Amino acid sequence: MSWYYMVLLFALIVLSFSAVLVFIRIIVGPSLPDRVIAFDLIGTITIGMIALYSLITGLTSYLDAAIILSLILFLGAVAFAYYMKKSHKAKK
Amino acid sequence: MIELASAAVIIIGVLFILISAIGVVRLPDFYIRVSAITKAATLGVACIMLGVAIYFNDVDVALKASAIFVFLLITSPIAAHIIGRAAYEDGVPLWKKTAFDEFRDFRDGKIGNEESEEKQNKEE
Amino acid sequence: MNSVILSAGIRVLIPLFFLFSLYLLFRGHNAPGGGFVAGLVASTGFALYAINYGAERTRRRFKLKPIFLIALGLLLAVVSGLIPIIAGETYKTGLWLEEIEIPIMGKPGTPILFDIGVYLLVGGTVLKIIFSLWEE
Amino acid sequence: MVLALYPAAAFAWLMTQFGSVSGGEVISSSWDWVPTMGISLSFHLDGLSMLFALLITGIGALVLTYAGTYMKGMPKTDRFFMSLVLFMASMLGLVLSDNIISLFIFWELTSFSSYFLIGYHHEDKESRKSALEALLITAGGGLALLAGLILLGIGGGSMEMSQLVQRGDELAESGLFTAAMLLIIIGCFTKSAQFPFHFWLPSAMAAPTPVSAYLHSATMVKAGVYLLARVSPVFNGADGWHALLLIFGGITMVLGALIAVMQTDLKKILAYTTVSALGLLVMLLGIGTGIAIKAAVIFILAHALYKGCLFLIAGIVDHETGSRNIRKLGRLFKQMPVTGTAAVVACLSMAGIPPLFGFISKEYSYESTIGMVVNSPLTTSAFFITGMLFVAAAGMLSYMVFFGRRNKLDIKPHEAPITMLAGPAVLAVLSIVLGVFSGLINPLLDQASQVVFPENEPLNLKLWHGINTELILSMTTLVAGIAAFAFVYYNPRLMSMIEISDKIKPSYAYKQTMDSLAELAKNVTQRVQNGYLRVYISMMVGTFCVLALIVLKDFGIPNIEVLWSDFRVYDIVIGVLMIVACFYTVVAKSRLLAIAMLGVVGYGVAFVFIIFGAPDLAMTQILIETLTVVLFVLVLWKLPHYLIFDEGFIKFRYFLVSALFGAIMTWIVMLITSYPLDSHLKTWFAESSYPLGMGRNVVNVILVDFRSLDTLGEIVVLGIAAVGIYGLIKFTTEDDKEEAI
Amino acid sequence: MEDVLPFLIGGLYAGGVYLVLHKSFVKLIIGLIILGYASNLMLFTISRITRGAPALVPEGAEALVEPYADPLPQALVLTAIVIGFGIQAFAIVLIKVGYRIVATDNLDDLNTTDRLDD
Amino acid sequence: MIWIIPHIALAIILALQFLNFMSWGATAINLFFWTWVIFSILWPLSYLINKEYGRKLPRLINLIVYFFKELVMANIRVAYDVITPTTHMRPCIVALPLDAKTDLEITILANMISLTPGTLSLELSEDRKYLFVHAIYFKKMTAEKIKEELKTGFEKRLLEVTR
Amino acid sequence: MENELLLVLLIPLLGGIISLFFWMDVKRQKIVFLISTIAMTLAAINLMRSVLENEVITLQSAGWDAPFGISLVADYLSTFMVLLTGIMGLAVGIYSMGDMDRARMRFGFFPLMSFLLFSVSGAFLSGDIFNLYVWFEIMLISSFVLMALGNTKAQLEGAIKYVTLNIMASIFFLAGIGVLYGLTGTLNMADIALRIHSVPDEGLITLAAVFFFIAFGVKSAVFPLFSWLPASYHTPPVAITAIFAALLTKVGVYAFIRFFTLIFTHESPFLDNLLIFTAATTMFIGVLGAAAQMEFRKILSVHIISQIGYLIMGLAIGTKLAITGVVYFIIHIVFVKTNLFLISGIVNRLKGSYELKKLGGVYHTYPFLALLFVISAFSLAGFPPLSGFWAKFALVKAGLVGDAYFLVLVALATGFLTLYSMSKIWNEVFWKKKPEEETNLEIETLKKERGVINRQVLLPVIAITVLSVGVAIWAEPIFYFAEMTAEQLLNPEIYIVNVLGMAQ
Ligand code: NA
Ligand code: NA
Repeated sequence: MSWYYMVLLFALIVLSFSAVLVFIRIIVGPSLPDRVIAFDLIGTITIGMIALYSLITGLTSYLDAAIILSLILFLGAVAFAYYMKKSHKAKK
Repeated sequence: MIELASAAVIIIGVLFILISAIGVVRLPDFYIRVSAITKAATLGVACIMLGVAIYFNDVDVALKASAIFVFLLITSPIAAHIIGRAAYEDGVPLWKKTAFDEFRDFRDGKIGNEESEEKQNKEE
Repeated sequence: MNSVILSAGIRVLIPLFFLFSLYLLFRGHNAPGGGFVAGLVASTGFALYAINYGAERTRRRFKLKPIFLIALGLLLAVVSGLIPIIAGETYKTGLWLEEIEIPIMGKPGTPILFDIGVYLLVGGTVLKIIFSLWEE
Repeated sequence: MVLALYPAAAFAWLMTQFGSVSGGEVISSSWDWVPTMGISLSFHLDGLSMLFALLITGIGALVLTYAGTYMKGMPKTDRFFMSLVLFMASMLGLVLSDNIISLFIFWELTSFSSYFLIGYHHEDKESRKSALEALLITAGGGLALLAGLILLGIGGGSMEMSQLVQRGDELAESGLFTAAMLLIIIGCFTKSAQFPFHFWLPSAMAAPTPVSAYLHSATMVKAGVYLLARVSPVFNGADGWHALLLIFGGITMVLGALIAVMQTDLKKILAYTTVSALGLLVMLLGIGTGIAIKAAVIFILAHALYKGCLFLIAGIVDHETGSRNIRKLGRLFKQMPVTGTAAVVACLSMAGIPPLFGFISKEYSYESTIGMVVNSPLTTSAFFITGMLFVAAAGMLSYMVFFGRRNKLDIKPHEAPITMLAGPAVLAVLSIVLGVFSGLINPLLDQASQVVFPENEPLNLKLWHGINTELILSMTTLVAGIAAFAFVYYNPRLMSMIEISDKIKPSYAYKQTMDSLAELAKNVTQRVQNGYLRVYISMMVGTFCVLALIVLKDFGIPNIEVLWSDFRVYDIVIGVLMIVACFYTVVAKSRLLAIAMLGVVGYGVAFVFIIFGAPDLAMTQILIETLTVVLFVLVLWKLPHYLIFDEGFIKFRYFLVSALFGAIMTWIVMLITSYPLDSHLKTWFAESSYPLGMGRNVVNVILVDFRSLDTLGEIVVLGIAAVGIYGLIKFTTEDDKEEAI
Repeated sequence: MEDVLPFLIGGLYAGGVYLVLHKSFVKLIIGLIILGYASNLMLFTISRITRGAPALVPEGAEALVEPYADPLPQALVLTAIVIGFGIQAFAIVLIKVGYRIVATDNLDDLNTTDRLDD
Repeated sequence: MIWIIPHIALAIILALQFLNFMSWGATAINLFFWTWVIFSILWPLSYLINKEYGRKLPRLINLIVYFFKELVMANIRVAYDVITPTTHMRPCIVALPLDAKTDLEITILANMISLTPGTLSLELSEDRKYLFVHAIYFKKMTAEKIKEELKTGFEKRLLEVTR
Repeated sequence: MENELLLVLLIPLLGGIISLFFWMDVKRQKIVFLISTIAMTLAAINLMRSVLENEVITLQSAGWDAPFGISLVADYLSTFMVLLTGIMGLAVGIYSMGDMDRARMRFGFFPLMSFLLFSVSGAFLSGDIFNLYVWFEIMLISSFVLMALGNTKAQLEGAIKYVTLNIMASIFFLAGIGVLYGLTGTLNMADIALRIHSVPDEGLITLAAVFFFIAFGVKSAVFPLFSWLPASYHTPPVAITAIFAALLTKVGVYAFIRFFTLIFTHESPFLDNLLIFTAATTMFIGVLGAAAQMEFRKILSVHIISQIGYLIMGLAIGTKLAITGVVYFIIHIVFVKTNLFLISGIVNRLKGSYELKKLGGVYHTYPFLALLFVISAFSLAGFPPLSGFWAKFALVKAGLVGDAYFLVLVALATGFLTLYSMSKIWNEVFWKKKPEEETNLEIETLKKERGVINRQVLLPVIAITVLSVGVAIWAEPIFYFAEMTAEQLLNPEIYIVNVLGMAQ
């Protein structure tokens, strides 16, 4: 267990607690956009965690998953925006 | 040496993310959270990626890390914009301490007309 | 969605999605990736396009019919298995061009062809679903 | 009419064999049908078969001739005759079969074809009901019979009756003997309308008269008697055999006769006397002595002759006068002399008056009861009462219709055409001829009784036995019968006076049974299939939980050895996060929150895959997760908001089921992973992926090469899903809306 | 995580079933998806798991060296995920169209087809 | 500007491939150095084709540096505010009049504004004359000042590159 | 030899794919479907011929030896089921060409049918548990789509239940695969059969069996897992119901037979009792359901359940005779039940309803149709000498020989109630006078709207009737084959040796 490993582990733990914090926002809301943004942030944090994990294990192939996540996260936000727009119109 | 550099960058990145997570919980309204926070996480991830690239010291990894960075750089502001816009349209309220809202003014027809008048005046 | 910002972003992103999907497709045999993931990534790009511009315009822009992609993908997947039969092997036995080594992809062979079939089909499927749902 | 030639030809052929069979020969032929199941089409013509076969073809020819005229002008006669001929053939097959299963096949075919015959007037509700009643009862009995026959076959080690008869002892030792006997008796009782199954027969009078004449005089209903006689050698002497036949036969006999004299409808009188006659036959078989068997064989013939004749006459009367009510009919003899004569002859035979054949049978019956060791007074008096009532019924059928009071008919009756008269006339003449020249038929009846009772002494039929107990009893019966007739004749309201309460009638029981069956079906179905999806789901999950718990109770809960070196904070945090997210998908009041939570769970799963070395899975999971959320979002905005129900107890119950299910799954995972696993596939894939599969990503090599068939299937699923979604969204019945997608 | 996973799986199963037992269309489908996760994770876990060692043959090597994750369950789970996606996508749309046509938001109202009509 | 980004990207990729080919590690310094080398080889070549490049490169670098500086600074400001219990922020929405005209210009501008903590591009007016920006840290600043800062900071530098 | 096996799967798959290329082009799709299904049937006959010579034919997919790749195995049972699949696909396909509305055909009815046939055959031939799961899923998704295609209210209602409950079943299936792999470390059925003996505790095998019991129990609709069937089977167009009735539940039963004769062969009183209980309750509650219904097609659909009970009964008894009976029973119900559904469809074409109350007078007007119905209905009720009798006979005999008296009792009672349900249909639809309100005018309009009985509709019904009568009259060869099948199933060594290539 090198000090570097400990740092990474620590970083990973910090990230997972960050995820918990953001998670609280998803639960609390109050509005849908709040949740969407928080959700997006959780995705971003996951990217960071995957990167750290690939450092911990020394396996770079995990980064591919992170790439995909970074590409696709945004789709969720766009879809939610689409939803809000549609349901807003429908309400009118 | 490499490890030290990598660790430093990563710690910075992680802290950025932690701060944005705290911000997401603490900050008062949606717009502030979006404008202040989510980008911080992007920067945090960018730092972590830098740390990864430094540590592995490998072309493939550097490419991947920069790809993640570039993708986030392109997508996250768009996501923020698109959600913020939808939120505003949907009537998500602004914080009570918000100073002014020129968008609302614009919609009410106050701003756009003034400006165009001014411009017209100048041209004349 | 009628957003200039989103539209411009998408125009930049689509080639990225597409290139990245091809990368995933061809290196899938040697690293994480493969036809399925690649197909999803590619079609996600077009899904984005469809969200922004509506399915109608996307369909016009995107010349191939998704159902054709689906059928073609399936056909390719099946045919990749039939080629070995012509060569006197069992169905779907992998045939490889052993002497050739292509960067990223490695050796070309019928399993890669199969993966391309998967790629096409997945792309077609997601597009078909998205197009069907969008106009509602 | 032309159809009548078939049975006539068969009859003629049988007559050519008459001599040899009467001489004790057995003609048989066999054809393997389903040897794997031990079933052959084997036929066996012995005395008993010959007797029945002759009746079937002979009366069959007469009835077909008769029906040709009778049915003229009625609708769909082609279908009618088809059923009738089918019936005839199956009846013939039944009595000729040696293989018990082929016998059963013909047995069921008679039920089947008689269903269509009885239901001929199917647009009439009563007719449909009667046909159904007959079908359900005989086929229900058929089920019992099938089981009984198979048991018999298993016990005896053969499916051939001729073999089984010789293996009575072997059979008696097998444990299945009593069960087989009971089941066969039930089958025969239903077919031969024994109490308490007798009621279908009178209802079956809804059939056209030729059908009644044929089915209820000589054929269908006698099938049960035939089979009982056939198996008699096997069961004779067995516990319960005699008692059952005696008791049920006796009840049927007396009850049938009693009800018969209370009827006013010609066909109903005939039906109930038939029931009674069948009871008599069963009773005789139950007595089971040599003489009783002789009596039975004789009575079968006698009854067939006079009852067939009387049914046909009832048909003529109905056809010519438009009525079958004996209170309305009367003094028809003048207009219908031939019919009347035939009727009188048949009735005299029925009443057992010499020199008619019926007399001989009655003599033998009395002889057999007197010869009985046990219970003879009781049986004798039962015979006496029945005989008396038969005389009364005979009087009702002949005197009240053709003589007696003036009729109250609207039309003027006249004699029937010759084709219709031929049948009754021939049968009446036979009653006389066989009575007087009983020697003609003696050898056949002798053989028949030998079949049923192999040790039987030779039969010697004659009219005059001298003055003995039997004769005295016969005469007393006659006198008492005439008195009874007079009583009935002068008391028209007798029927309503002795009306049996509806509730104790077996037909009421039948109706109740069918009703309660329908009720049961409805209740059970409504309970099991109540339309609530969640009930179905909880049934499935509940079943699993119960079964799994039964199996799991033998295992302890495996120990969890927490290795602190393996303990990672972020693991726990992520696990807890996923559980909490899952919890929130459950409790969320907003569906979008639920979906966001679902996304969190999904990313969590992806991270688990990352941790445990499955980057491909993680990538796929992430992509799919996002796409699912997108799909949801695209679809959701049209969907309703969450329904929140407070259902207190139900909610709690469902919670319990879910929690139990989750706990069981946890248990199972822990249990199985606590054992070591040696997967030789794992090693093989690890070693072969690169050299053989040309790929370094083993998972991908498995997907596109080693197990590419799975992947092919997987993409087919996706393609179909796409087509299906397109169909769901875009489906339209309008042609011009075709879209080129 | 090795010790946490069974509980995680159990929790997901329980949550999924509880959701599926609700009357709401949306909860039904979310429940099915969660059950899908649960069974994928179960298949993955019960085939034994290895931490941090993907089944990727390193450059230059001919075969994997222990420890490495069993690639077979991974392939199976991948197939199951994809199939699950196809079927879930269909189910989601089915529920949407069903909601539109059946015009109820309460699953308990969907009881006309299999009840006895009297 | 759109013409320049591919060049830089190309330079990076070529540098990476080169490092890979030489089996040298892609450390940041290596990468930076070789990218610079390759870019300076590419540059004169492209200069022969398009003379604008020479004029625009410094401006681009100026933009990027400014952007990253803003990014970091703003991040620190926000971080401080988040961590400390008191908050100094007062948000507002300003209508930023645009000189940027093309889709690309507007998009890049809007994205840079969004990426900078403390500001968020909410909406573009339909006539594309205004970008409505949600901004925080409104102390003594007026709306005009914020607009001024955005216009001279991001927009001016951006337009210098693209035009 | 291997390619003979391959053809059976490849032909319907290619048929489906080509149909997809002709999307919305109904005419071509019809032709493609017809050609491919005929070819598939011929291929199945050819495969049968080959299997009769070689006992077991194994195709190691992609040329990887078992247990590393995926084995497709054609033994007597699976080949025979594939042959039935081809025949029924052809018959129902032709029927649907005359009956199905154009809209449904345009939205992919024929390719979906092809994929359904493909997946059903695949499920029969698969020799690998996970591969079987994949086939099940293809089958499910294509049946989901066929079930919902047309978007009527009832269809969607039914489909929602059908889809949900079947997805639940798949979840159990997948978990069960996990448990088996977790115990044996292999997926190939033959290999599992070998390795399952080294599982440390037989209770664990029983535990795995519970998962598969639920999974296959739902697919084959046994009590208390059948709820999806009465909820949905009567909602789509009748051709779809008919093909579902013919094939889908049989796949579940097939899987039951395969797993319980090959893999779960250990001594387990618990499993034995479970099967007996299931068989009895399924038979009886299924037929009660049929007796309670008042709609032509509902009676038939619900009645499927009770027949599944008979099949499970044979499996529960488990002797050679019983399995022989099961095999024969499968042929019988596939022919007869499908035919009854098709006839109900014709009646609906003629009268515009499935409700018993609204129907009547068919015997009067269409005696030939009535004859066809009578043959099938009484065969179903077990009347000799029709096929139902032989099926019942074999099972009852097996039960009596095997001392399963309780099951025999239930089976006979079920037979009685079957007769009751069938005669109810006969009475109400055929014998009863046509209802007053149905005037001649209405008949004329009906004829115009629906067309009368056309050739495509009648031909398959006649053909299946002839087949079902044929298997009754020439029962011997069928029983002979069924006995061979039973023998093969009860001696899995042949299967194992052939699949694992230990023959050499
Ligand atoms: Na009858
Ligand atoms: Na029967």
